[in-house]
Amino acid sequence: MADVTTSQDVVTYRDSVAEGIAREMRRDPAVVCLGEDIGAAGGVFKTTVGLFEEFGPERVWDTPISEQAIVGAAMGAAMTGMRPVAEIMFSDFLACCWDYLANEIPKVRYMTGGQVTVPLVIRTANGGGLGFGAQHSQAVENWVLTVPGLKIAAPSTPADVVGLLASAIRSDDPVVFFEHKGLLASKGAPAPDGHVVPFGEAAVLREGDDVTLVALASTVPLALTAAERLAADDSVAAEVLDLRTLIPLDVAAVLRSVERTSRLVVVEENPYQGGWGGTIVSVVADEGFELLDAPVKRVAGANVPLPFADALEDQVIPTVDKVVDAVRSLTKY
Amino acid sequence: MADVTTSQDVVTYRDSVAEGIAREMRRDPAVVCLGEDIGAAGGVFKTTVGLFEEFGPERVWDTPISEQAIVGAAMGAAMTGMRPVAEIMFSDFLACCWDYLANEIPKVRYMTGGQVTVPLVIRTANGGGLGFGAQHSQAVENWVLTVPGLKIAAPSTPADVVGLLASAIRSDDPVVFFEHKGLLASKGAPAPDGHVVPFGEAAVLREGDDVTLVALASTVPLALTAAERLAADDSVAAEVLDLRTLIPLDVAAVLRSVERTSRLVVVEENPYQGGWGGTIVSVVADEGFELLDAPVKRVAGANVPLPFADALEDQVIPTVDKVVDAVRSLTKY
Amino acid sequence: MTDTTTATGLLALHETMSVIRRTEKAAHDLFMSGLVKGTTHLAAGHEAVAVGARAALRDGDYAFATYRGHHHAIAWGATPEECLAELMQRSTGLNKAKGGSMHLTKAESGMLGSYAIVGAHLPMAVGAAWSARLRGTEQVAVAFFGDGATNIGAFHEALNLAAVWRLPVLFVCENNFYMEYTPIGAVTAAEHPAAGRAQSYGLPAEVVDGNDVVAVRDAVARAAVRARAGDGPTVLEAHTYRHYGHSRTDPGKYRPDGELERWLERDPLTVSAHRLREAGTSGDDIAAAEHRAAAVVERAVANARAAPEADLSEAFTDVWADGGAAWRT
Amino acid sequence: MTDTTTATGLLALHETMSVIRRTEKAAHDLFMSGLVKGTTHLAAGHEAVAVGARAALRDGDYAFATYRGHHHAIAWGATPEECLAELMQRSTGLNKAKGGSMHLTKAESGMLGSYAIVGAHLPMAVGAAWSARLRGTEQVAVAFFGDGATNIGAFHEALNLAAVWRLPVLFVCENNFYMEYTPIGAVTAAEHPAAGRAQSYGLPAEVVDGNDVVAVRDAVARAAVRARAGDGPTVLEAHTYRHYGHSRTDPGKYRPDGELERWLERDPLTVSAHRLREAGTSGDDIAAAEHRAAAVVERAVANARAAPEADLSEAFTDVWADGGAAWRT
Ligand SMILES: Cc1ncc(C[n+]2csc(CCOP(=O)(O)OP(=O)(O)O)c2C)c(N)n1
Ligand SMILES: Cc1ncc(C[n+]2csc(CCOP(=O)(O)OP(=O)(O)O)c2C)c(N)n1
Ligand SMILES: [Mg+2]
Ligand SMILES: [Mg+2]
Repeated sequence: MADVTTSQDVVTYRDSVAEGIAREMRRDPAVVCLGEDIGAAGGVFKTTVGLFEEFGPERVWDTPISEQAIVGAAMGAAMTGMRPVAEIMFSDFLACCWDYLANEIPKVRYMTGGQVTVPLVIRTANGGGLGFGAQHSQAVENWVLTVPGLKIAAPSTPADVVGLLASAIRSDDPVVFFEHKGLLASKGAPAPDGHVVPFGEAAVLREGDDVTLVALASTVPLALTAAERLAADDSVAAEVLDLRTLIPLDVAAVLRSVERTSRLVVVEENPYQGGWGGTIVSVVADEGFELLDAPVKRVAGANVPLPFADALEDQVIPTVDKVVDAVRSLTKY
Repeated sequence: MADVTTSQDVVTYRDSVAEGIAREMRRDPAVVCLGEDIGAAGGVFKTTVGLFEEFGPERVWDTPISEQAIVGAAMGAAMTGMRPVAEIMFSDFLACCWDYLANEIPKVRYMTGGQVTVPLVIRTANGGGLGFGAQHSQAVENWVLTVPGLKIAAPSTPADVVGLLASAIRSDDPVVFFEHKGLLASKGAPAPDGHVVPFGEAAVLREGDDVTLVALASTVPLALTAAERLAADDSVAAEVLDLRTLIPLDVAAVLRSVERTSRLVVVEENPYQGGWGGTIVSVVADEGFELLDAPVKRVAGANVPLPFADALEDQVIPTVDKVVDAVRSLTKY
Repeated sequence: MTDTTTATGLLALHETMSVIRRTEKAAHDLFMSGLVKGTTHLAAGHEAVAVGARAALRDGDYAFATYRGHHHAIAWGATPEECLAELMQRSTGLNKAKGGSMHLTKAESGMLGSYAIVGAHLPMAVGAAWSARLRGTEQVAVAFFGDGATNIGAFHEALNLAAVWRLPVLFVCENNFYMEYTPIGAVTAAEHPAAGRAQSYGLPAEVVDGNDVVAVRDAVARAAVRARAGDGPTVLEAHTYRHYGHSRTDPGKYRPDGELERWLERDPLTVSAHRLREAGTSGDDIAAAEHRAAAVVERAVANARAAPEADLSEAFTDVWADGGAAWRT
Repeated sequence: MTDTTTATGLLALHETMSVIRRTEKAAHDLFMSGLVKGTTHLAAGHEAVAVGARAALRDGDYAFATYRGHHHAIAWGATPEECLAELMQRSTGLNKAKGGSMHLTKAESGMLGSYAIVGAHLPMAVGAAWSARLRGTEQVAVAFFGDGATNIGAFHEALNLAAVWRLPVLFVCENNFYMEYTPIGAVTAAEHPAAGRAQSYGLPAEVVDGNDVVAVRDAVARAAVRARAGDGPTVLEAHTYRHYGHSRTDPGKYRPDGELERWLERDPLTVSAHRLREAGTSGDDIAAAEHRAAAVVERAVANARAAPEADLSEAFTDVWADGGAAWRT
């Protein structure tokens, strides 16, 4: 999944997580972290390394294995003046505190008629490709998309990690922040000082007139590699959009691109059934129907649990080959 | 939400739930029920009335308020020879045991290489329209659709309740069975003896050549009423499909219908973002692209939590007016 | 604040309880006549828990309640009119008619919501207490919950975390001996569903007469002192009884004969009237307080009836902190 | 079944523990050399819990384990070769290479899975016990779980339900004093994370030396007798220690100096060897058992290495009971 690296690419996605949190903790004393093994241990994915040392035990709290208490306490703290950043170790475990994500956090502001705000961030390691099996490999951003009232960020580069974390932590709305396990070791340019990436703005990472590839997090490098291969082998110019956030969703950027390319392939890691690509396709098949010259394709996870063996996992998650094949099936049109 | 009733319409949807369960309990001693207040009290929605009296406390078990234990115990029992039917009172509360629906029940067969089967049914009261507010009104069939490995049924008529329950309880696969709160009081023809409705077969409830309306559960009567109004006021002949199950999903029936009508409107109660209509639209925009003569529309829930006041709720859930308007916007094409 | 340990103070508590009782009666009648929609879970019978607890706490403290929360909303300063207007879907409702009976909230006075998923608010109260500690205030947070809530996972996680972090939080169980229609004893492996679990977390616990506003006030006061002193959480189990059924039109037929009658003898208002007379308050003074309460609730009903329906545009506000509901560009 | 109370029986237990130990060592080495992928959570040090418990139970009983479950899989009849082949993603793997280290399962002998979401399997074990009761068998179900699992909601719900229904289920906590890298005492409001919570559910509890296979066997046997007699669940807390880090390449640096060494002195294999010698077993007999174990694991490694890679078509089987994965028409 590694992107092509350059001499500028000096920081890892992993280190950028801790960096992004630290920048906000320095700015705002209301920012506090909680989660399992995030303190002295620096987190299971080493994404909170250094925070405990810099900010101490009153800002970085180790918790029991109690996902409901973690997220529920973050909610209570957010309602009363803090800006908690809660870690749920693997995104699969969001299922253990789903009530808070589905029923409590996104609804309390609305159902109290605007009496409270819940400025919190739930960070979590998302996605597959590492052979962790069915219960530790899922891309579950689509679970969160089913719930109105949550913002959703899923960066694909180290700089976006920092910039989107800044927006997330400063947001007065609750944000679920997906850090992709498969990207943690990837490198990129460091985020400049004060870097803030606003929510709801897709990045056009590569321009092209023949087909639009819409991607997120792990599928961004996939789409870029596929685009290179299509350019080289097929002389097809693919435009690659990195959505960066699912809510707010930058469908305007997608429609703008499809206006030029007339062809759309959505590349998403979550399963096809109920995957977020369905929401994008819905908007395009409605508002962009007249722009389309070919069927719309989704290269998504297969509708099966994730198998352990690497070779089996490759069968069921998006790959460069699958993206290339999907585009080829369209350019025949 | 009541459909036009005839003299044949003698049973309620509500009573059909208990009837459907009782028929299977008579057939198969391995069928047992568990849930909160389902025993002598007959269930909060009166959908288990009579079961305790007929089958006794060894077949109908009252539980504590412990959704994880209810569904987890059902899973353990299903793996060891029983066919449990677990009730989760309101579908919103699936969030309290989401780990079992997302990570355990649908995956254990696959991840053990087929060593175990999990023949269980989770029944739950779904949907809005009754003024129960943000935490007791959601249509969450789309949550379940995000999880490969679960079958999903959501009947719209009393006879389908019985027939789909028969298939659900006899299935060796786990099934989430959505009983719509807004339909409980509705009436219809009783299910004949031995009635079994197979999963994965949409019902064509009304034929028409101008537009296809795809509906499920509560939106079926909406779509039918809209179709009548369109026929009367606009001379538009709408075909109405009741999907009946989301997994397996009868997209073949949808494509067959769109082949004739060239226009598609999906009517779904869950929110637009992440709603199940996105999956249908994805398939049609891909495999049925050449059949379409107009944009594809989804009349779905608004992307907000559900408000309490009836008038506000009406603003955000699908209504006959909204369906009619959506069809009218297409027939201009 | 009124000194609630004096006879005058106690009379104020009695009056608030009377306001709650009459509001619940009004809610019931309005439900029966179709003006209150959706569902209600009335707290008549539970008044002493809410009023006693509030009396023991300070302005700035936090409360989290359940769907059976009218009494807490009123004890924390919501007016009967705001509450009834909410139930009647009026634009003047406490939650702008967007919440309903199950979600009454008066955030400006620290009553941070009523939650309808059993047990979910216990971790929130823990978080509010954590926040107080982080901000270095002396605030405490209270979670009120039912006996049935003690069997759900969030209860366990909340108590453990609060105990480990020694947070200023009070767990107040309103044990009314029933979940919906099932007696709590039939589904709970502890005689005292809340207090009997406290030692699992090394927490002090007290079982208290939940129908005696003074007993509740004193127990909560003791717990609050501990909490503010940094000695951590306390579990209180207040025994009480709901006079109506579980919700809506539930007639409560699953209750054994005579049970309700026995509890009515220890009606919190009877108990506090008795205490008032013992403290020397005259029957006239008590009657005057009752009359004031009746007048408040009558006016509330009239005003709520007369208030405008929910404003339709409200359906699309308050999703986000900017007031809007935009999910896309 | 072997009578494990005799010296011969005990030697069989020792041999199984030795097989487990060597399998874990092999898994570790194969991981380091890149042949085992994903992650592993090795149970070296925990052998006596698995082997002692299995020895006390009957064929037909059920076991549910965690991601740290190799020892249970082997104790319940999975071969080291099946296990290692699974870890090495071979088509001959115990779970056809679809599960991996965290999900070893030997359903045909009642070992109904290893679950990687902490605490999730406790309610499942309750359900298996409920099923035994419904079917009128004398089966019992055991859930093995870590100390860290005692703070999650599912633990609480499972114990309460099992207690209320008096089900034949055993809750066996392998208390190794750490969750991942955090000492359990730092996040748990009870000195005994499992046993100290039992009284919340009116359940009997026992703290047992988890490194002594005989002590574990006897405690589990006592609990199983109770369970089969209809006297309900028991909580056992077995104190033990993991020799490797939490998972994969974790060097366990968060452990205080000397802690591992102290536990190694009470290595379950040392303890059982000592017991064997006390029971009159000769050093040669013990050495022979060790050699047999070594040979089994060596052959297992060789065979697993030589086995074919996972069959790609397996990615699309076993979703449904019909063997397939079709989600649409
Ligand atoms: C997680 C969850 N499960 C079930 C329900 C349905 N329900 C609402 S109130 C209730 C009974 C609660 O009993 P208790 O906690 O004793 O409170 P009480 O109603 O007696 O005040 C139940 C089961 C719910 N709201 N949330
Ligand atoms: C619900 C959940 N939260 C967090 C994790 C991550 N995790 C895996 S193992 C572990 C520690 C478990 O500790 P314990 O229960 O003591 O078992 P041990 O690993 O010591 O055998 C954690 C936190 C998980 N798998 N599931
Ligand atoms: Mg109660
Ligand atoms: Mg441990």
